[in-house]
Amino acid sequence: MSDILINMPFFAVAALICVSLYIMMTQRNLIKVVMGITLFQSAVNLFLVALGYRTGGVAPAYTSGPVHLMVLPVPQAMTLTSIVIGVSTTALMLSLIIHIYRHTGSTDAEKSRRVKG
Amino acid sequence: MDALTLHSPILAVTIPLLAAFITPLIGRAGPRTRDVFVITSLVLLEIVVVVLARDVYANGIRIYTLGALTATQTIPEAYMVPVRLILEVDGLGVLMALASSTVALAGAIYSVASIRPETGQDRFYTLLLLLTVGMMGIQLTGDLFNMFVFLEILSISGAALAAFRTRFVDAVEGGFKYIIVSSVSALLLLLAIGLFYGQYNALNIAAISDAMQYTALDKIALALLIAALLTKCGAVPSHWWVPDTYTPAPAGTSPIMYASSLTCLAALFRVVFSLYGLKMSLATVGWLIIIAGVLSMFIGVTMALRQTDIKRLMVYHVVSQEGYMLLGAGVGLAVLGDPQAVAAYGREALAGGLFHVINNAFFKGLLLLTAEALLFQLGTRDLNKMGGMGRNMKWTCAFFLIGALAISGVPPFNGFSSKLMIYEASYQFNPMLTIIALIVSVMTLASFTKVFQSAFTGPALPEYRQVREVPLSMKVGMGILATATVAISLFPSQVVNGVIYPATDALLNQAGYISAVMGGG
Amino acid sequence: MIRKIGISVSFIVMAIMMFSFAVLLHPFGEPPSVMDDYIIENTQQETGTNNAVSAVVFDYRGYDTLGEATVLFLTATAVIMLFRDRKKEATE
Amino acid sequence: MSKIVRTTARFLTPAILLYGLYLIMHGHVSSGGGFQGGAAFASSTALLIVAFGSKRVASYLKEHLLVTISCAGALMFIILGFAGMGTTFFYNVFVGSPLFGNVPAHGPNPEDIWTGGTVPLMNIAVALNVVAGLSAILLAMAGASNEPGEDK
Repeated sequence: MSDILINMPFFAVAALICVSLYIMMTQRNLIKVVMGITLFQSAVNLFLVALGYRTGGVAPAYTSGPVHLMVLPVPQAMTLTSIVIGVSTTALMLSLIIHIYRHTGSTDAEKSRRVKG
Repeated sequence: MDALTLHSPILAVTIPLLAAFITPLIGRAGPRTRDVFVITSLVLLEIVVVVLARDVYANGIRIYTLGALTATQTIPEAYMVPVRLILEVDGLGVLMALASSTVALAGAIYSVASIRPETGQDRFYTLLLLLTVGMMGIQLTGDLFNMFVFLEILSISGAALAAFRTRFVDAVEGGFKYIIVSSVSALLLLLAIGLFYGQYNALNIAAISDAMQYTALDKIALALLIAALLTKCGAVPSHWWVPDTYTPAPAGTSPIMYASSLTCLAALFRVVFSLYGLKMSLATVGWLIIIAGVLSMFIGVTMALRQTDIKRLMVYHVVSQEGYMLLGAGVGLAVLGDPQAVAAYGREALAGGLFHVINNAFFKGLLLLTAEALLFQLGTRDLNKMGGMGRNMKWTCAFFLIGALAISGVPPFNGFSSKLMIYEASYQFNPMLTIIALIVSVMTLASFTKVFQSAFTGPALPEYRQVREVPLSMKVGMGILATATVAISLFPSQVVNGVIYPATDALLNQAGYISAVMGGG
Repeated sequence: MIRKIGISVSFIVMAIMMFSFAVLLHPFGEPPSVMDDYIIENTQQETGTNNAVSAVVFDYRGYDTLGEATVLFLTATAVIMLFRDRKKEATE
Repeated sequence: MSKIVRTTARFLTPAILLYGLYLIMHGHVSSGGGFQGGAAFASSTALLIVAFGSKRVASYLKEHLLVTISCAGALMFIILGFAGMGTTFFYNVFVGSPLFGNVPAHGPNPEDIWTGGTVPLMNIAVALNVVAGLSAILLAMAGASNEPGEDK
C-alpha cells in the first residue's frame, strides 16, 4: 500500500491521460478535442518530470552555494522539447480550426463532412 | 576517411535543414532563383546520401556521435553507457534514405510547374524541405527521443502541406485530421520513451535494447509503440485518415508524403526488429502485424474499387500496398527465433517486404503524380468526367501505364518481383495468406484497368479537345520516378542482392546493431 | 454501434495500461540514474556550463534542440502560410 | 481595451523584456535559457496585442521582419553546430577559447557569465528564433481570428 502512495504522481499522470482520452473520444466540438490533446501533452510532460525526480533533490545547476543532491537533468530537457512541440502543434491545430470555421461556419465535427471518424 | 564520408550521416539531415532556413530569405530574390536553390540543395542531398550508402555497403554500420571528440566514440572514456546523442546508420536507414531523397527530388522538380498558379510558394518549398528533413532524421537516427522530435517535424510539415490549398474545405479538414492523429500517436511514442527512460535511464535504441528485460512495462511500451507507428503509417485499424489527408495534398508533395508514411513503417520495423528483436514473444507480435497487413490489403483494395475520384482511388491502394509490406515483415518476425525457418523463408519474406517498400515509393509516387497531372490539366479528379486523354497526354499516359502495371504485379515489372518474393515465403509459412494476397493483386489490376479505360482510352471528350501535355518540369519529375521503376524492373536480382539483402540482414542482426554502439561484440 | 464498442474497448485497454505502469514503475523519487550522473558530474569540465539542463539542451543533446527550434520555425512558417490569402486581401 | 489595461501594458512591457533578457543571458549559469527567455519576450507581444489590438502591433512588427529574424536565429544556431565540424557536428568548440571560454571550477563557484562555450551563443540564437516565431504565430492568428469582417 505504501508503494502505491509513493507513486502518487504516476497515478495522477494515469488519471490525467484517461480524462484526456475520454475527452478526445466523446467530444464533438473540435476545440474541445484540441483541449483534450493539450491535456494529454500536459500529462506526458508531468510524467517525464516525475520520472527524473530524486527525493530531496534540487534543480540541476551548480551555484555559489553548497552542492546538494540534484534531480536528473535529461527529463527536464525532454520536457522542454515536448512543451515547445506541444505549443507548436496546438497553434497549428487552432489555425486549422479557424479555417474550418470559415468554411463550414461551425466548430462541430458533425457538421464538418470529413473530420468525424 | 575523407571529410564528406565522415560527416555524411549528419550532412544528410542538415543540408535540407539549412536550405529550409535560407529559402524564405532567398525567396525575395525571385521565384526562379528559389527554385534553382531548392533543387540544387536536394541534388546535394542525393549526392551525400549516395556517398553514405557506398560507405555503409562497403564497411557496415556507421556511427556518428554528435558533439564527441571523435565520431565513433559512443561511450565517454571510462564509462559504461552512451551519454551523447548518436546517429546510427545501417542498411535499412540507407535504403530508406536513398528512396526518400530521390522521391523528394522528383517531387520538388514536379512542383516547379504544378505550384505556379498558387500563392505562398516560398512557404511551400520551406515546408517541402522540412518534410524531407523529418524523413531523413527518422531514418538515420539511433536515438528514440530524437526519433520523436523528427516525427513531429514530419507530422507538422505534412499537415501544413495537406492543408496548403486552404480554399478547399477538404484540404483544411484533411490537414486537421492528420495533425490530430499524428500528435496523439507522437504522444503515445513519448509515453513509451518515458517508460524506457524510467527503467533503463537510456534513450539510445541500442542501449535500451542491450539492457532490455522484456518486463511488463516493456510490453506496455511495445503496445504503445506499435499502436503509434501503425497509426502513423495508416495500416488498417487506423486507416481512415489516409484518404482524407493524401487526396487534397498539393501536387508534388503527394509522393513525398507517401514516402513519409513509409518512413514511419521503417521506424516500426526498427522498433520490432532492432529494439525488441529476439527478446519479445515473436509469434504473437508477428501474427499481430500479419493480421494488420492482411486486413489493410483487403479493406484498402475493396474501398478502392468503389471510388470514382482518381486520386482517392490511388490513395486507398496506398493502404492496400502497405498490407503487403506488413505481411512480409510479419512473416519474417514470426519466425525470427528459429534460424532454420529464417534461412528457409523468413529472410526472403522480410526482404520481399522491404523490396516492396522501395518499389512502392517509386511507382506509387509516380501514380500519384499522374493523377495530379490529370487534375492540373483537366481541373477534375472525377473518373466519370474524364476520357480519351491518351492521345493528348501521351507522356502522362505512358507513365501511368508503367506505374499501373508495376503496382498490379504484372511481370516483368518490379512490383511482380517483390510480390513474388512475398508469395513464395508466405506460402511456406501459411498458404492462406498467399491466397488472400493473390486475390488482392487481381483486384488491384481490375481497379487500375478501370482507371486506364475511363481516363485514357476512347475518343477525347469535346470539352477537353484542346488539352495539352503537362509542362516540362512535371514530365521530368514523373520521369525520374518512372526511370527508377524501370531500372529496378530490368535488374531485379542486382537490386535485391545489392541493397535489399543488406537492409534485411541489418534488421535480422540485432546483436550487430547493439554492439556497434555498446562495443564488445 | 461498432464504433462505440471499439472506442470503449480501446479506452478501457488504455486505462488499464496507464494505471498498471503507475504501479509497476520504480518508486517515485528513486530513479535509475547512470546516464544523468555522468552529466551532472561532468557538465562543468566538458561544457563549461553550471546549469546541467542547459548543458543537456545545447551540448549533450543539442541535435534534439535543433529539431525543436526547427519545429517552432516550421510552425511559424505553416501558420503564416495558412493565413496568406487573407493578408493579401487586406493589403490590396 | 480600456485605458487601465493600456497603461499597465506600457509599464509592464519593459519589465517583461528585461526579465526575458535576463533569462536568456543567464541561461547557462542558472535556471533559464533561450526558450524560456524567448517565450517571456514573446509574451510581451501577446500583452501588446491584447491591449492595443493586433493591427497596431502588426504595423510595428512587420511579418517579413519577423520571418527574417526567425531565419537568422535558426541559421545562427545551425552554423554554431557546423562550427564544431572540425571534430563532430555540435562539438562545443568555444570551451577554452576567448569567446565565453572560461571553465568554472568543479562544484560551487562564483557564477561567471563568461563560460559555456557555444551554449550562451546558442541561447541567443534560439531566443531570436523563439521570439520571432512565437510573435509571428500570435500576430497571424490574432489577425485572422480577431475583428471578423474588418478586412473583408
